[in-house]
Amino acid sequence: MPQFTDLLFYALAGLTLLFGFLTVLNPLSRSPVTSAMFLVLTILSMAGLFVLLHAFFLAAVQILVYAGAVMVVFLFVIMLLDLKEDERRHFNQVAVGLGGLSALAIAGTLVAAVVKTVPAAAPAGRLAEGETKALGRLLFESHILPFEILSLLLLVATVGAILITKKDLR
Amino acid sequence: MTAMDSLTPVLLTPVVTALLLLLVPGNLRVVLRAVAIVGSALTAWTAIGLFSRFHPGEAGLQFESMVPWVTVGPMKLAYHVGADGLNIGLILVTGLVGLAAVLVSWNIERHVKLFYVLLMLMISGAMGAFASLDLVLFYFFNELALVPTFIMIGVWGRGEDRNWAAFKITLYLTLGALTALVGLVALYVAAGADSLDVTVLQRHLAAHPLPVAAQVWIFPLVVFGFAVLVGLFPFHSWAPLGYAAAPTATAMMHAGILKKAGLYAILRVAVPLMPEGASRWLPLVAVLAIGNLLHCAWVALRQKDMNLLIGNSSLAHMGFAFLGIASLTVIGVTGTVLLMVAHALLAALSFALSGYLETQTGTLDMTRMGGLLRRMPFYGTALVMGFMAGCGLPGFANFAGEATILFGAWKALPLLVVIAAWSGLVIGAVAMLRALRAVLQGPERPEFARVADTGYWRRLPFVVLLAAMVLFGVAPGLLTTRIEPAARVVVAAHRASSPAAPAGSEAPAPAASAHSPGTPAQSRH
Amino acid sequence: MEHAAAAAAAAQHAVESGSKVQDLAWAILVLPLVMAFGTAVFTPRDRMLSAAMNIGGVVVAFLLSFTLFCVFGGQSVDATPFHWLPVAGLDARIGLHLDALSTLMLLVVTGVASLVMIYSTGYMHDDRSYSRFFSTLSLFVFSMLGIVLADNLLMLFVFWELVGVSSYLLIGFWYEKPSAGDASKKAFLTNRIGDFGFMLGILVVWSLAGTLDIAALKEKLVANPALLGPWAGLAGLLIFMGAMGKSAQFPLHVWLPDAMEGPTPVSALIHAATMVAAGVYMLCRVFFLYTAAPGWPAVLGVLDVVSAASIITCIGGFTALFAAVIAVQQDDIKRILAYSTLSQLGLMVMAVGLGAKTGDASASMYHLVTHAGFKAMLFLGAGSVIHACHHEQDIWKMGGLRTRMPRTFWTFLIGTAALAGLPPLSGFYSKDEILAVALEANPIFFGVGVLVTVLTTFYMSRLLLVAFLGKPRGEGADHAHESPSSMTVPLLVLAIPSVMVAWLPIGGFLAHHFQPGHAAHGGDILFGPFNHNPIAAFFGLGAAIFGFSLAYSLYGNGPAADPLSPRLGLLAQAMRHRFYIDDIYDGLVVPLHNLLSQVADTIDRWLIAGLAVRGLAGVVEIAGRALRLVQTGSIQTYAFLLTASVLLIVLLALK
Amino acid sequence: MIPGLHHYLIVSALLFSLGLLGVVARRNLFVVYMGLELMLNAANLALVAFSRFHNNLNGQVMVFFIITVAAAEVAVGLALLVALYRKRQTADVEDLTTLKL
Repeated sequence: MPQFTDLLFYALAGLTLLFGFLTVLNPLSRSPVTSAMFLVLTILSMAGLFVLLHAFFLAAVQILVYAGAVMVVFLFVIMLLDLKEDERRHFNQVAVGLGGLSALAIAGTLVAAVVKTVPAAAPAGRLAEGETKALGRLLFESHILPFEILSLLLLVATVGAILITKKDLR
Repeated sequence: MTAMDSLTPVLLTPVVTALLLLLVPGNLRVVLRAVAIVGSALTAWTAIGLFSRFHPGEAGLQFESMVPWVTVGPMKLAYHVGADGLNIGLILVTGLVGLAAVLVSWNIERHVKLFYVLLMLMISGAMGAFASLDLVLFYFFNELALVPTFIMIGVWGRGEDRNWAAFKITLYLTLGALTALVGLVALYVAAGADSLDVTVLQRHLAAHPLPVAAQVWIFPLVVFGFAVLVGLFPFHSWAPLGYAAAPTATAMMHAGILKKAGLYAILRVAVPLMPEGASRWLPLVAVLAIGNLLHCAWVALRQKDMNLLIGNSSLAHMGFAFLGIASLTVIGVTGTVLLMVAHALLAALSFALSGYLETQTGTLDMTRMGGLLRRMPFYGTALVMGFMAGCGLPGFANFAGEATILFGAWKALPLLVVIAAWSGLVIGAVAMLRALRAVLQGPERPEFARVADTGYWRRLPFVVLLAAMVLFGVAPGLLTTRIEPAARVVVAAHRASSPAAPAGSEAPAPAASAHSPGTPAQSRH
Repeated sequence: MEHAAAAAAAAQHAVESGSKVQDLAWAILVLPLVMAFGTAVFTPRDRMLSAAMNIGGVVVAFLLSFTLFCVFGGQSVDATPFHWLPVAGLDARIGLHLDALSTLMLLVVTGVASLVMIYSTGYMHDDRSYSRFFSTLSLFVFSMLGIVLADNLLMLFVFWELVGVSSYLLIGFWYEKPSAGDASKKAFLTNRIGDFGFMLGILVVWSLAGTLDIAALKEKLVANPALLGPWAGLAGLLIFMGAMGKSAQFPLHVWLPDAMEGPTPVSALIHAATMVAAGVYMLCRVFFLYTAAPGWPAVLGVLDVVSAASIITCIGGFTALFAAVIAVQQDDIKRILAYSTLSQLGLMVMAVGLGAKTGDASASMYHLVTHAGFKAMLFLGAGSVIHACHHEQDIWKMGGLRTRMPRTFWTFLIGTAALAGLPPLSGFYSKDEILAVALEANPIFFGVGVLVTVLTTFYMSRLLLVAFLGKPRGEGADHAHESPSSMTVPLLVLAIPSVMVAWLPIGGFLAHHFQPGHAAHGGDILFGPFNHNPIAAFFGLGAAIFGFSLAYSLYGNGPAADPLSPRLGLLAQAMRHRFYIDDIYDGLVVPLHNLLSQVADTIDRWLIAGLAVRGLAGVVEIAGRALRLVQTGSIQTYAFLLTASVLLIVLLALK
Repeated sequence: MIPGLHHYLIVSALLFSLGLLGVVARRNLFVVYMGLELMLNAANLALVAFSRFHNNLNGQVMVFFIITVAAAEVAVGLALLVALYRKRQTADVEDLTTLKL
């Protein structure tokens, strides 16, 4: 008798894929804003999946950082550049066709590979200590160096962004 | 033989001269010329000394000296030089032509120092190529001689398309040399001997010869690789253009000496070490030689430019050389080596003559010349002698070479000999005499009124080359007695491997040739 | 240094084998060469010295050959050879062979050469390159002596070509004249075609008989007549091709009339007496080839019915007739003599061909010797006429020279009579021997011989009557005066052998050489022919008289122009243009060669240089251009390519 | 059917190919960019799935880092887009094919 969580998985997976598809090829409107909104929804449904996979901290991070911060910047920039609704240009058949073809090919290959592999061991139960604490300890004990470097990366990224968008650069 | 008595001095002198030239400041032209002349004269003198001290009639190597150079894993490379019948004549001729080339380049005005250094490199490269018995060393010296050719044609060349000619000549020769290198490496690997020294390879292969299958694909690589250097028929189109664009000295050295390195390598490496390969592939080479003999001779007929005429007719002579090799008889091979020596002198002399003519008349277009004999008697006589030697007049070394080849190759390839005789005697003569008629005879042209004959100093190169040609024409025995033992070694491998060949080139087996299929040769004895 | 060593070796070689008398032959051979080399290098400026040196050289050679002739006479002897090209199996050497044939020929060559040289001191007196003339003449004498003394085929070939070169240099002596330049080129190239055949003949004989030495070859052929097997005929013909080139027989005769461009002494020495005779001499030398068993290779089966000798006879006969006919309508004095030489040579070759049947070619050698004498005299006579008439060569501008140049006239008369074959003179006896051999071997060629005699007498008397008798037609001839003694003395000296040679038993001496057993018909030489073969003698004499009377009837009264040409009309036109053979050659052979070379050149330029080389470069370029298209600049393409390649790699990895 | 590792991986694969489709097919740079984000998230999903089914948290640490990097990347990317837009007034791929601004 299917568990509730199993149903939930299928629902969330379906939603993620649907929203993913709409982000990319939205039959109704071609404006990037709609794509952005659908991307946000995809991220949220992904967060749901994370919860199913007992990655609670990541789900939170996903929502907060990704959906919250990143997509906001995205929308901000889209709005800033007040893109004209890209008028109905000739629909580049070749590119879409080829793109579709290659996407399908990649999907087919990966799925075939996945299906052929031997399934992993059954998932263990909940961690005694709780996933987030374990993640935190792991993060600050064995992965401290990458963590610090990451902070530096973020600094560089921000400075870079500012410099690139300065008006009188050249 | 005393230790001093080795080939190294003859190799070293040009290199030392090149170094000395580097020390002399660039603007002292006279000093540069003097050093170069003294250097090349010394080389020539040592070469003559070596030639005369060479004991004729003895097989095996003389003036041998061996210095182990580097050992790369199993392979031992050594500076191994020695002289035998094949290369002693060529070493002598390199010395003479080197001297003549230096003497002839009095009209070089730009970068005189660089020119002479490059010329000295060419001479030492050629000398090294002929003297060395280690294939790697041979290859190194051969390339050392080719590089200056490219630079000289590019910088001091003639005509507006000289860059194109320089590129063409270099690309052709490098491709040829590379193919040959592949062949040599394949030979080394297949033979499994532990060094690339020809003598070691010879002993090794004599003991256990290469499997026929291997020979059949290695031999063409080596032969056709080196054949490109010599200008065998399909690969010949670089030669005339290259020489027409090259300055006189380069044309002399390249047409005269470097072309022979290819033939020498074929005789030294390809034919003796791979007899089976030889007997299979040489008939094809012989057929291609027909191309040289007829095609290049006819093309020579068409030429208006004297250098193109000489370039093409020297290719026709190469046809003879290949015929001699393809005959695989002692007489044929001796004839080829004799022709190599003779042709070196002839090609050098012809290009020296055309070079001098160009300095006087400013053009090489024979149709615009005429009646020069009156103003330039000495030059005219030298030209007549040179061109007569070109069409195989007895009294010059070329006739001795060509006659020996005709006699040697008659039994093996009679049809080819007929073609060679026709090309050498008739077409060659027509081309050369048309040139003489156009340039020397006929009424005098006003525009060439102030043409000057050669002064004493400018006469020397012609005299040196002509004297050598006449000497070896009157007494070719000087050369043949030295060449024959080595030629016997080259052919011995072939005769041993195919007893079916006629008992020996000496025994007068009748010409069981192609064009008497029906008649049973009754008088076989 | 090298050169001296080689010469010393040769000399030392001669000494250590005991300087036999016949080693004088080396002196005879080398003397003219040394003189030629000496004049060319050391005394080109000094005219007198160079002339003296060269003449001295040849005269000493003449004296030495005379001594050799007396000492050895008919015996055959060999001087010590010099091993020229010692290669395994091919022992090419310079060996000198003395026998009846060569000693006699030595006398003829050196004799005529010295007289011509003395003559040319006068003729070439005001020429600019005086000493060059003499040194080239000596070079020619050296090469001619080489042919005469050669004892093996390769040496014969070597000196064959050297003679070719010296004739090239002498014909093209006045190189400013374009016609002289062309004539010398034509002569050398036609000879070269003959030499091509000669070389192939030598190769065939060498490969079959294994030796180049003529004496050894003769023994082998005598021992085994079928030695050459099916190749005998071809070898004979190929070697004859060499003679055809040199003795200007029919297909290769075109160069001789043009060779008259050279100075007259050259024509006298080379194109009358010696060089052209070399072909006939060589045929006599290798005569045994033609008497051996004939045979043809299967592929030439059709020739089985006829032997090489008969082909030679036909060619000789045809050349004789053909040249005589042309000579009738020539106007240039030297051209007439040139065609007459051509025709006499044809007779000699015919005699050799016919002699192959009877085994005795002495008739042709005898005629060669006498012909050398009087033809050289005729040419020198013509030279003195030209010299006197200020280089006028057209006989229709001469006339009445009999009174103005008596000595030249009388020697010219004797020469013409000898050529025509009137009894007391040498021409009669040698021509009679040829007619006798022809009668005995093949009557058709006897008819040819008689017809040729008629024509010869006709055109020679035409020349005599027009040039020497009647009134002077041109002002040059009007105030012509006798040539200086340096020119007329050699004429007189040459007149002696034309008359006196008949009384020397030369015929018998030569017959002894070809058939040692044959008894030389001794007794009175003077009337010998009449009682040995009266028919030949009378026919010969009759033909001469008939020819003269015909000429006298036409030209006796000193006509202004040639009365014969309107009568003959078109034929005369053809005769003047040498039956258009030269034009055919120019129209056919030369363009063929040009066409071939044009084809070769285009192939070379387009096919090899173009297609092969540029083709390769072209392929590389096209490949480059194709790859350039991929860089479109649009991100989509790159992304797609990226995906495609990732996909490919994954697939490969997974497979 | 209990959702095992396979299911998650299949979902991630499909998501990845959707992202790829976006990158290759769409001509607006922003959407291409979003496609890129999608591909990144697909990878995250796979990582988390693996860490869940292989019972160690390394996968999750990786995802954490990826998210940070993605954030940095978006910042810079968008800055580039802004600069590009200011220069060429377009964000359409077709106009930017001259390999030189």
